[in-house]
Amino acid sequence: MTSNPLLDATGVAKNYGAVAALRNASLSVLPGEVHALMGANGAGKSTLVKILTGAISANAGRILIRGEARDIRSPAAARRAGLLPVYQEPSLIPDLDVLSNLRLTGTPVEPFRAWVRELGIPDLDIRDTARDIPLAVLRVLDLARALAVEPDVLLLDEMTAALPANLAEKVLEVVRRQGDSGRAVIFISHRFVEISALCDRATVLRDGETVGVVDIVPGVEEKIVELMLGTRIVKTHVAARSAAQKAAPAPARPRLAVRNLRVGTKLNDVSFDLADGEVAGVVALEGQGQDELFSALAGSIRPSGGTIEVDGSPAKFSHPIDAIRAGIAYVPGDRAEALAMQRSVRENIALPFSAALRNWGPINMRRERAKVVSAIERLQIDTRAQGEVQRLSGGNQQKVTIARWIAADARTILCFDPTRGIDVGTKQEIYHLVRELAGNGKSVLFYTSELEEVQRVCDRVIVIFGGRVVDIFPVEEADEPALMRAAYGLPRGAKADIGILADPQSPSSGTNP
Amino acid sequence: AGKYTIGISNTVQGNGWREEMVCAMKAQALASGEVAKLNIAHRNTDAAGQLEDIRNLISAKVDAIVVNPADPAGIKAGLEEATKAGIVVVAVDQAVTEPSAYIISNNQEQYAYLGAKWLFQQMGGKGDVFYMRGAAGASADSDRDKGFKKALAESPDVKVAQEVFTGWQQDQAKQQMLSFLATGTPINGVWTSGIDNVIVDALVESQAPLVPVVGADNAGFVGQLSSVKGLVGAAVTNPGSIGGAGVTLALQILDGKKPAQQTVLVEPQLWENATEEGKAKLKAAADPSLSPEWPVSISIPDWTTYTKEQIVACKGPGE
Amino acid sequence: MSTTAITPTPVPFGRRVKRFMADRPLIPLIILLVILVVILQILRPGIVNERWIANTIKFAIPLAILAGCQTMTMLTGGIDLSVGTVATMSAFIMATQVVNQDPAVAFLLAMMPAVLIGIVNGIGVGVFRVHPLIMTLGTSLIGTGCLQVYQRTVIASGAKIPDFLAWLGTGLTWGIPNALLLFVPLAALIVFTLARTGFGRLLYAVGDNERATRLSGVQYWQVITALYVISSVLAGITGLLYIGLIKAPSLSLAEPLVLPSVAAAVIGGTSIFGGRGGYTGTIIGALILTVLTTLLTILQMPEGARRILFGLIVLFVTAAYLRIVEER
Amino acid sequence: MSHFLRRQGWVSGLFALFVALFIITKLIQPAYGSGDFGSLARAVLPYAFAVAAQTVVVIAGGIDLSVAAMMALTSVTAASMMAGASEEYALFVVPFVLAMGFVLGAVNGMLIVVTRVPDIVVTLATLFVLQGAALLVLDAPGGGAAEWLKGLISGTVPIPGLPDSIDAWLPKALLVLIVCLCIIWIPLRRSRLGLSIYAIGSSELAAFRSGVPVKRTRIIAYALSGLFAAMGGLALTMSTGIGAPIPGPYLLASVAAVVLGGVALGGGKGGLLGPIVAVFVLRLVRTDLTLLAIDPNVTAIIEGAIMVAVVMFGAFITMRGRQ
Ligand SMILES: Nc1ncnc2c1ncn2[C@@H]1O[C@H](COP(=O)(O)OP(=O)(O)OP(=O)(O)O)[C@@H](O)[C@H]1O
Ligand SMILES: Nc1ncnc2c1ncn2[C@@H]1O[C@H](COP(=O)(O)OP(=O)(O)OP(=O)(O)O)[C@@H](O)[C@H]1O
Ligand SMILES: [Mg+2]
Ligand SMILES: [Mg+2]
Repeated sequence: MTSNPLLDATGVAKNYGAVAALRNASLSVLPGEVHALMGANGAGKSTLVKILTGAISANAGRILIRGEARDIRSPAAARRAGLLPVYQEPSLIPDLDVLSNLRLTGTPVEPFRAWVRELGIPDLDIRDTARDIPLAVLRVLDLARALAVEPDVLLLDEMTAALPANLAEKVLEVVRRQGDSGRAVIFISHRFVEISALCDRATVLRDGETVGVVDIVPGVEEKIVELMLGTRIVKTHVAARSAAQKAAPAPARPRLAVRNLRVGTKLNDVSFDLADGEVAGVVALEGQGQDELFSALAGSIRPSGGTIEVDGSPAKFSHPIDAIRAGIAYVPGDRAEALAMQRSVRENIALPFSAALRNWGPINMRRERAKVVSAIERLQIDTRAQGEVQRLSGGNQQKVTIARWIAADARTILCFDPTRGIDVGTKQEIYHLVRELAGNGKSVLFYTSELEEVQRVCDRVIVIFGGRVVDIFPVEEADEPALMRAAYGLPRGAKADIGILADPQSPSSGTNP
Repeated sequence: AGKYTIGISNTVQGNGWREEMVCAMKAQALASGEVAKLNIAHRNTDAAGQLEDIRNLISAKVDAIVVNPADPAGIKAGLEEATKAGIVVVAVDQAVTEPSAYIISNNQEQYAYLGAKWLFQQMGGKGDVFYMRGAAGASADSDRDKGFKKALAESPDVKVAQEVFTGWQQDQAKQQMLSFLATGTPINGVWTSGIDNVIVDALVESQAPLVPVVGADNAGFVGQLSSVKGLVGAAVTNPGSIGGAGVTLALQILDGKKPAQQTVLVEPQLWENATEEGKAKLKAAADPSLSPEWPVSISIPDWTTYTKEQIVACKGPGE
Repeated sequence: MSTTAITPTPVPFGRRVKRFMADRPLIPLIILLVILVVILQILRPGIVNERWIANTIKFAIPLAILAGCQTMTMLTGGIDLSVGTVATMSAFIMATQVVNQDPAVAFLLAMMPAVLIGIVNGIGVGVFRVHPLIMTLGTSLIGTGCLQVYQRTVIASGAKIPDFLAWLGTGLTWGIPNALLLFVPLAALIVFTLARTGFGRLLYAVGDNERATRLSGVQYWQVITALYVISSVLAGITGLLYIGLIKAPSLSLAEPLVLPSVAAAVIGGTSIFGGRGGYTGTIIGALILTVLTTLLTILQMPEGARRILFGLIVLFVTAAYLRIVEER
Repeated sequence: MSHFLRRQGWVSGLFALFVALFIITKLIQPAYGSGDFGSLARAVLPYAFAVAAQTVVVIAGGIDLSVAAMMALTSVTAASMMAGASEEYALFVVPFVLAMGFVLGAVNGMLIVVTRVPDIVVTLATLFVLQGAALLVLDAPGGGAAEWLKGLISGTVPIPGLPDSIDAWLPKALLVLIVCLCIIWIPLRRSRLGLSIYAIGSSELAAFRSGVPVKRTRIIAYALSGLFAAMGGLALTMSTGIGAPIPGPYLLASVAAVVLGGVALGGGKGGLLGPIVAVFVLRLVRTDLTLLAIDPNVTAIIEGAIMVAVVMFGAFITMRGRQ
């Protein structure tokens, strides 16, 4: 290609005190290109996006836009320069309705509406307050808002991580078309399927440094993984679960028996069992009641009907403490919901121990240290910034939320999309961990928005649609097309065209020079 | 039994002097037998808030309003409206600028002058005085300042070593006194604007020389004047019972007995413990059974008719 | 736009000092305290003597305990504006009840409103989720009203300061204030509670992210109710100590300490938004405010100018401190 | 949507409460008439401005402890400038004092932005500074006010075409209040600036990322607060004819009324109408307590209890709504 880069950043560095988030990052994006930005958790992708869009300022580095040096000091300035980000966290004002949010940013309303429809949300009321809108929809609105002003460079930070498959698919379609009109997209994702379906080139970051720029061609995944992880990990894909690891035949009495559970209007009728030593997957499109299911099992909200039995005896949870006493722990999908961000890793892991009144007294520091350290080691948490959890990267934060319950030795763990926005290396660690827990006789309920994870982790899959269980598969039958069909509420065996995700092997659109 | 409804407006709450004033009003209303009901607006507020209270009292159709003004000029409009509505208005403790209002007041300027003059005499007409004022910006404080300055002008050899505002707060005054004593600056006398017993405490605690102290006739201080060895001092009366006098005046006017002048001043007295005569007065006045923040002069001859039991019970008609 | 070499350059001395202090946030506070004392000594040579130090400590202690109440409540993102009223109530009740009652009975009576107000605050904030500012303001209004009604019933009884309280509040032993006998263990207890007990952990965690604590099984209302009761009881104890120091019960005795107690906690580095801070800083904050008050009293200038100076210094100190500590 | 309804519901509930109180007042004192309503409006005036000043910053996610001190300073400034001066001079004094409030408020905001000290601490410090400044302007209550200025809030407005019996219920003070608040609030509410104020109160990070100039908006919010406080200060001078350097009870009252009016401490939610209605309710409660000749020591208990009870009730409703 002959054209000059639209955006060219070199030598970007950013320090947070002793932690170097970025050391020497560079990124060059051509017009008409969808450019992947890849890297393990904590590699510095989000930091780079924030610097490029003026949300934080760099300690060093040079940024050229269309060959001109620009000093971007605020998101408003970035917007004027034609750079529009969708950050990893939603950035609509929670207490304003959608319309006011548009007016605030000077976004034209009609194009916005058109994009929202195009992105697969037909019935948005723009008078709704942002706070009342589900996370996945908010992400899409963020994207539509960015698209509506037709930016030169669109920066998408893990745009699809929190999206259910149907919405993710629409997003990918739209993003791919952006490249066609001469604009550029910087696309951050941990999902190789998306990268290969969408991107032309990829810049790989490792520990805050750009370690390579590669063209996306079939089979390049291996190379990217190698670049991303360096020598950190053996370069193999996760081996499928071995037969030996499989759960022993289910005992007579299930650990958890859910019967006809109902919550408000979202969850209508859900029944299933969970046995000791078993990992049961939950698959659902966005907003099919899975949030309510997990919240009810965790004691966060009260069910409006049905029963929950723990070890054969009926249980009523009116506060998470009741569930925790019954040995049921909940790892929410949103890390910000689970962590005291200004406190240390240690305090966050030990938090459940202090909850009960009888543990309000003096803490046995030695005992606590032993417990916490063993949990940290088991999950290989990077503790360089352990003084405050907010300084950890997303992946490490996620590990802390799980470590807490490993330290507390919970018998049943409810994991809600625990690998959301996590790099491949960390993902594998989490898969291993979950299997190991099951091997030790614990039970895990595992909601995931990435269908391929089902094969790797679960023994069975529960598919929910419209607040009801539509199917329960053994894992052998749960290949992605089958799951996808069930998730859309289609009967087993029906054929349907469900877009690019059904066939991840299809050739990617970007052919490179 | 009585026929009148009297409204009362006061803007400082939680201070012993004002509490005594309100109790004196109640006791006098009860003792007079002429009052059917008291309508008391008694809270911490400013002139604008007092205007609100006065107007509420007008709405309540009282026959007379006895008011301790937050400010002499600031409530003029309200008092004028009250007079127009046929309500008798009596201001106690401080003057007001509204010409139609009657005033029965302690003479604040004289209060300060009397005490300061005596103090400077005790100091032999020379030396340094610690001048502990009230709350900055309060009108009673600026009136007293006038009196103090007048006495100071008459004793040119007396110097103000330090001037502080106690805000009429005991803890602040005590801390100021202790800090000042710790500087080792010599002083020959202390003039306080009624925050007195803590000052004596501070002198005693820090084992500083007991210089003459002038305060008000609060029960605590009056007791100290007789009991603390080596303390020379004087209490200047500033009776809270002036409130009872205000009720009496209002009732007289309602009964058609208007006073000769609009303004009646109650002159302060000085009780010192330097002479035998003064000591006798102090002994007669001392009343350890009262709350130490209450002035001991709980009645004003000719103006109040209640008994000590009545004012201490602090009950108005119908309670 | 600059391109800087990424090679690690030696950290300049100024930054090193700053970082050193940022890791030990107490040091800049102590330095500031020393500077204020030195200024005082320069303005009035000889003032800084044993007696002055004892006086300063005596007045700083009640402030420091009330600031402790603020520190703990602020850690959870709250504030307790009722401490002034509670302290006043217990002081006033003690002084009036001890006239006719056994001191132990009077003590129990004096602590009763403290516990009661603490419980009401705790339930309001913890169960009904009323904003702490409003809740504690409301209970302090109610408390003041009750105290005024109570006051009228005891006008005739007079008041007395129990000898023990006077000894504790004003007495010195070998030049050291007796109040330290109460304060040192109390402060140690607060510091220990915050750092090394489950309850202390929960205060920080609740202030940081309440939802997270809930998911970890923490029952918010329990923590908050316990917190406000403890805060009120501390305030009640402060009232008793304070009446021993001032020796004159009045209906607004401890009210003037409320805003300074908030200021002391903030100057000491506790975040008003919760989750961050500690008690040692608060103690030094209280000392700084007390010395500052003396300093301003000593200065011969109009009252207005003095207040302006006080406000500016509080602002400057907090700002400078934040600058130093947040340098990371 | 539900949130919107809830907020409007709260304001209408307050309004219903006001009407109920009004009827009760009529029952207690059948002679309570338009003149008394005028008194109520005049009593409301300084509180209403104080509450408006507080509301703006609370919506922007802050709090302003210097409201009452600002009122005192602007009041003494106005009073001392007008003392002994001609009637026309006041035409200059009013804009001058308003500008002064605006600028001092902006200084508050700048200090918060520049020092990064929490707003509650900065405004606590400026509370002392402004109080001190007020004492330097006038060390005791005093000064004066132009007659026309005082006349501005007394009496009623004769509106042609309306019968006198209705005119009588339109006290000038009420109109002054409505005009002053509406001139600023309504255009603000509709502007991008107004949205920005709500935005920074709701989520500072999100606002920044949406391109809102966070610092500038915060400064403007405090400046507006200063402007409203200056109006409050002028209202004090207008009603009393003097200036008093010691602040009145407006700080705590403003915070209480803001919360009663349905504005969340923490920011981003609520409007101005609720707090203003809350002020009317609180003032009318005081009138009723006076009319009933309730023991004054008990009134403090009642006022505190009302505040706690109403807010608890609101909290209770929201809790029910959540389930
Ligand atoms: N505010 C901060 N203070 C201190 N350190 C930070 C801060 N923000 C990020 N970091 C650190 O910077 C590094 C890069 O973080 P960044 O969020 O850019 O990673 P990322 O590549 O986006 O990771 P992920 O895939 O998990 O989102 C991490 O080590 C993180 O701990
Ligand atoms: N603060 C803490 N941090 C980490 N681990 C802890 C902590 N407190 C306790 N533990 C560990 O958690 C487990 C359960 O804790 P818990 O305090 O409930 O102990 P317990 O055996 O039930 O003791 P007790 O009945 O005496 O309270 C124990 O194995 C203990 O070692
Ligand atoms: Mg990231
Ligand atoms: Mg990250």
